[in-house]
Amino acid sequence: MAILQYREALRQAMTEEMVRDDRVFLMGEEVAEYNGAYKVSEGMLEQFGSKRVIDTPISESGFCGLGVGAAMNGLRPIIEFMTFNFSFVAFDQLVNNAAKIRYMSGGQFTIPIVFRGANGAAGQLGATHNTSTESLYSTFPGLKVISPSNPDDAKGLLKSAIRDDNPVIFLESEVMFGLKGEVSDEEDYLIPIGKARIGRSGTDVTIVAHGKSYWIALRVAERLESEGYSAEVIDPRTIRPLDMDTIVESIKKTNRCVIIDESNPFASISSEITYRIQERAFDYLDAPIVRITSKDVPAPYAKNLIEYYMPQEGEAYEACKRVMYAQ
Amino acid sequence: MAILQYREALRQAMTEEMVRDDRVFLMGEEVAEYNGAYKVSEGMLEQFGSKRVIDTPISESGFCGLGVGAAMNGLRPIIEFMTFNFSFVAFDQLVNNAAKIRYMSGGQFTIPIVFRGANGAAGQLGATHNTSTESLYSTFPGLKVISPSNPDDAKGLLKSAIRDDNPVIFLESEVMFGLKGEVSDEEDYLIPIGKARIGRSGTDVTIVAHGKSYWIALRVAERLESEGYSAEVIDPRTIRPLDMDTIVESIKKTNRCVIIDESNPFASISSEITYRIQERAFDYLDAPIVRITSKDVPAPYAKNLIEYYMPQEGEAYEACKRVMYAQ
Amino acid sequence: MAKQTRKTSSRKTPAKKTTKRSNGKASNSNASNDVHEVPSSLSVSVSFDTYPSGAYSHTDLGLSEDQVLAMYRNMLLQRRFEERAAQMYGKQKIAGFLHLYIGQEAISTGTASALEIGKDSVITAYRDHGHGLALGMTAREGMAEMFGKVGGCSRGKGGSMHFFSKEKGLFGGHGIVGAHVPVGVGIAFAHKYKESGGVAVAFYGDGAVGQGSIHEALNLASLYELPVIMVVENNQYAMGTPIHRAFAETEFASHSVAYNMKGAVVDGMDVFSVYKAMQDHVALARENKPSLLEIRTYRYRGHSMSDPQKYRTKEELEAKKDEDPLVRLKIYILDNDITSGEALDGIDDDVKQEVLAAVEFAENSPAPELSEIYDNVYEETDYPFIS
Amino acid sequence: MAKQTRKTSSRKTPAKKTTKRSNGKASNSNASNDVHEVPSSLSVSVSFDTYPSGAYSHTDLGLSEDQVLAMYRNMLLQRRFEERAAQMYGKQKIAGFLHLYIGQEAISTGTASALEIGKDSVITAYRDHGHGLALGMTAREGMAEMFGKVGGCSRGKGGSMHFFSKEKGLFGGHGIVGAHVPVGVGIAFAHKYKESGGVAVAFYGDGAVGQGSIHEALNLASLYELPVIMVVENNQYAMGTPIHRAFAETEFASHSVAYNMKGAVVDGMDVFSVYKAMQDHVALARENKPSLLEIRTYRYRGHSMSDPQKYRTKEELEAKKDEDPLVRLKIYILDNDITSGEALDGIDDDVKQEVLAAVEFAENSPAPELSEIYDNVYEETDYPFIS
Ligand SMILES: Cc1ncc(C[n+]2csc(CCOP(=O)(O)OP(=O)(O)O)c2C)c(N)n1
Ligand SMILES: Cc1ncc(C[n+]2csc(CCOP(=O)(O)OP(=O)(O)O)c2C)c(N)n1
Ligand SMILES: [Mg+2]
Ligand SMILES: [Mg+2]
Repeated sequence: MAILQYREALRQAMTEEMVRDDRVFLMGEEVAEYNGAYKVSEGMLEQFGSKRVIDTPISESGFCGLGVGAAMNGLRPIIEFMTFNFSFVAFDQLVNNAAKIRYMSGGQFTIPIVFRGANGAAGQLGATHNTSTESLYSTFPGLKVISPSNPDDAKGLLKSAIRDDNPVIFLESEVMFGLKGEVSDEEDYLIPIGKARIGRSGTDVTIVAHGKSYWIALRVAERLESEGYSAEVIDPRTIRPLDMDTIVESIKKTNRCVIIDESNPFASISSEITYRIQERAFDYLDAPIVRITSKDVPAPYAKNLIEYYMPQEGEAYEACKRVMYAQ
Repeated sequence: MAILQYREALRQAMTEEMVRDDRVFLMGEEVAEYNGAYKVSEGMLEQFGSKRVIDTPISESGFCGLGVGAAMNGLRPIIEFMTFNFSFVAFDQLVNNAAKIRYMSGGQFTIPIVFRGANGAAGQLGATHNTSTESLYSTFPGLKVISPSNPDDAKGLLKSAIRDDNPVIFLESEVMFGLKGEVSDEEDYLIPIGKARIGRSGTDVTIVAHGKSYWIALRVAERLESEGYSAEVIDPRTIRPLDMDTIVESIKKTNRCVIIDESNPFASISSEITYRIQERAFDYLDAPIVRITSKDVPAPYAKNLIEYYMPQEGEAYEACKRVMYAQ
Repeated sequence: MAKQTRKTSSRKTPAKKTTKRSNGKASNSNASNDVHEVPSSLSVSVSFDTYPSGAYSHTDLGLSEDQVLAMYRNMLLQRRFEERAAQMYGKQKIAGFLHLYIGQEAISTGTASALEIGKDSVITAYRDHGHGLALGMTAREGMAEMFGKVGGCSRGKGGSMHFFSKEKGLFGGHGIVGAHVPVGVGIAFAHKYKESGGVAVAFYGDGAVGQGSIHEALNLASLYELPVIMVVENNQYAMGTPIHRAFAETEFASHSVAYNMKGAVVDGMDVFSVYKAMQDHVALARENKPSLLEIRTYRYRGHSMSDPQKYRTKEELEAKKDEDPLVRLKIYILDNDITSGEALDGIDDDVKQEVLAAVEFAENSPAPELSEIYDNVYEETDYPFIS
Repeated sequence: MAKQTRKTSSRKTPAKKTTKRSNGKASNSNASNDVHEVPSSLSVSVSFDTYPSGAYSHTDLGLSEDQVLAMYRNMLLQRRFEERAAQMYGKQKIAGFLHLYIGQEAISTGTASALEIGKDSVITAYRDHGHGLALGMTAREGMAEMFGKVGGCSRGKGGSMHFFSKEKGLFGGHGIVGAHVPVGVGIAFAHKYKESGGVAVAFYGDGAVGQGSIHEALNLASLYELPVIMVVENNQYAMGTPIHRAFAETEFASHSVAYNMKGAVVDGMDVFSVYKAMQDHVALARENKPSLLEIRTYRYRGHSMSDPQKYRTKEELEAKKDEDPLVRLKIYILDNDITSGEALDGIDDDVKQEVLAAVEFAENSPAPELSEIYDNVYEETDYPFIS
């Protein structure tokens, strides 16, 4: 097992897939000569040349559409958003063109494309640079949505995403790019899309959390353990499709659930998971499902406010205690 | 009470508000000389002149941004989307500029703007022309989202939306524009934003449905009545903010809930309502909440497929029976 | 009615662009250095190729008589196909939006004639029947698609606005105005990347020029030197909006200045002018020189089936009908003794039969199974849909 | 270093655009009729006004010595304010993104000097400190904003990228590249609608030219004849991308051709050139004649605080520092005996004190109460947030 940064794991995944298949190319703002705004693609221009690692103008709608067309015509583009905040100027390209053309064409055209980049909040960046987009994109059938919480998943899932014949929204995180972790050095490491990972087994409460919220969940579980409670932590990893089997099985054991999701709450991942748990495990639930999300406001700049804005470990801890009626 | 078409009610609302306040203007594709693609604005150019009823090029991002700027600088724009399917090319303008500028400016700038037009499915129009956008826009704090199901609500809520000092997403429906109904002829008819309407009282099951799904709910309630079951039908009318008090009160009485929502299911209104019901009325629920939505696929063209795609009255009826354990 | 005469093409001079800066610096505006310094005077002069109607004979263009007749037949097929589709819409066999291409057929046919079908690619908006039929999609597949049947070119999933044919290189009809244009640029990108030798033609309407995606696409096409021809089918209206009410600059070819790209203006009522323009610009595209063509045309029918058409006068419409590309070609054929009137009538009969057979095929083709609603969303068949 | 000499402005001829169509039709491209016919030849010639550096003296421009000194002080305030901000960023008093305007100050100051503050409006991107200070926002409010304090110009909710001042007509710094430009056009729309007499200036970077929203905004501004000046602050880089790697046509003023709009090129290192250009185009805007200005400038610092700046050489940077707009103005002031070196040093001290006082103010200003997180989302205070 090598210890890699999250960004290195992503780079390995892209590099391996580009070596393996010359239809794969990387395109986006500053990905080539600048080596990536967050250095994810560092060295890739040198390795693959300017035919396959391509800088773009600031034209998200243009180059996302370009990616869709290239995918329809036999290539396998990886399109980097500097961050997913900027995907909104290309929203239509993702949710109408990438997501629906296969269907509208009766299956004639395949669109193997990955849109990737940082998603979610990243500190004192103000309201337009802190958006969680997973619930928005997951709404659209035709897309797959992935949100890895650690370097190992980042590598294995990105490789799978690049090989997938469907459009994939691959959500990374500015604040996790430097996160280090063990990464499998299996020859061709693929993690299947649509399988949750049980980060920690437990019996008293299930905590579901993806992306960087997963780390909050782990800390809460540790704190609970020190008090004698056993929390199971599930990282869905893939948001669409969502591995409900794993979640439901856990609920059947723990009978309680807390969801941590840094999205704004309305119609978010936490809402969806709740619907689907009560649909399949109604009789097993001993307490209402509680979600801990970002506050229901745009992201503020001030340090104290943005910290308060984010899902709090303390809130999640309290929520677990509450659903266990252990307060 | 006058009997008006839904489109006429909208037109009355706009006309009254434009007479009342000359800062209000209407802008969009074909709203002026063509009299509106769906004739909502018929005659308004003649009445108000080309300064206040303004045709645009096909530049949604441009004219939505223009509207935001005009609102910041003292006007009260009504921006018509020919349909909300086309709002996706302007998504960023709505969710970043309209929704967040007030916040980012510390409250200095007010953005009294209404984005209105047809939303949701409208038959054999294919995958890109049948999108329900309510869950997407409701995710964003800073926006209000309204979806009236009948001419009376359309009038009273649109007038309130135009007078509201916040950006409002006002969702109409192509297939309801011709719908006739009684409309209050109160002098200055305003319906408060954020208050659900109980369309029919009942005791055995609560059906929550907005927009045109409301009419399915009513038909299901009638059918159930003929079998001796009493369904309460709630039309939230406003999606954000959502009048949970009314819904929760109903659930406390009926102990069961079916939600009809023509959105695609993932992270939709039905997901959100479910979370919030179980949060507040967990102990009152005698059965899992069941949602009836559009199928989890892009909208197909073929007649039989698109009919099957939509939430079915039969499915909703069965769901009610199921939650009442009356099958 | 303009009589087409045999005129030798007044040889086009290639579009020239001169940028003058009085401080005598190099005029290559792409050089990175010295762009900074502000000159004491600056001006730009650009000339555009034009392809007026009546400027080309078939012999000028090296077209055989059979090819001319094939063009005629193809244009006629589009016309009759759509007339029948309109009728079927009236009978509610077809639903949703139906946008007819009638009047614009010289563009699709002239273009397809200049392409290598199977190798080259076309993408367009929702007014797409003509492009499909010109590329060789059968009337049967087209009609069945609009009937929502599995025999349709998109298995009934797309409808009138979403004709697709991978085999013929039709990358779709698309419904969001302007949004398919970057996709067209991406198709060209793949041609270049794969060194396939193919080119892409991206068609869009005059109304679409208002969309930002067009600006982005044009810049990308030129910046990356892609094998693409960007074509504004200027039928002068976007629904009810005439171009001069939507654009500050309606000379669309001149927009190419902002992209350092060749621009040209073409008369779209003369299939020979279109063919010639496409030949020239396809040749450029094969050398990775993208270009912007404005093709001027006119749609004789309403925007869609529900358009009261109050935005134009009967007189205007009648006057434009004098330029009908089908009538023009018919007269040309007769004037030049390419074939006889009876033979043309024979073609007409033949086309009618083909369209009637298409209707019959569409009627008899089965509707999709309800379970097919879940097909083609994803590549895999075991995707766990939400139920 | 270019020595500024007193030269009478070589009187600009207004930008001229000629469209030639050989069939002799009227050249007004907005006339609806006859646009259709394709001419046998077509060309466009446009000349642009240019405002080179060193072309204007303060007396040419009718500026008093006090006004010149006020400009100097204002530019210096921006410079010192940002130098201090960079230091505070190092001390982690400021977080998030911090984009410095250093090198571009002649643009903000030249513009503000040509506007009627309180009546006119400005909108810009995230590199917004200069615009705020030029319009008269205090250094205190600016610094406190970046410290995330309630004394900030946006109550600590916006940060460096989102300076707002309703009072001074600053409609914000904005973070999504290009997206604020249509907003700027809307501000101008409201000025015209209300007949306020005000104009709007919409600033954006060279990188933003790649966004479709710019295309839409330019067309709308020209089509509706709005009182707006669209300004590309061309500092030659978008992060690490030099303009020639992002645009097929880097002569940005020439993009105005596609919008039938006046275009001009301005040297942004000379505050007098900017002032003159703005005066001229503000005057046009007051007559509802929009225009597109490309102002050429250079940013001396990295894109943001984390930029290793490998995309340019030290030599390039040093060479550009010879054009420093502050140094240029200082030399001009001394050469023309507007004031003494000591007096300028006095201004420098004074500015330093102001900035230090701003830092102190920012330190002492309280952080927002946590409950304030819910303020300013909606107009009403009783909005039922999800808890
Ligand atoms: C983004 C978007 N906005 C609006 C529409 C509605 N709409 C459909 S066609 C059309 C007019 C397009 O005109 P043009 O591009 O000239 O094409 P034509 O119909 O003349 O072929 C409009 C406004 C749409 N489909 N997409
Ligand atoms: C839509 C969008 N895409 C990407 C970014 C990331 N980004 C921030 S600034 C910038 C460069 C902009 O360059 P330019 O417009 O020239 O302005 P300058 O920084 O030179 O002032 C980029 C790519 C963004 N903020 N918004
Ligand atoms: Mg048109
Ligand atoms: Mg720049």
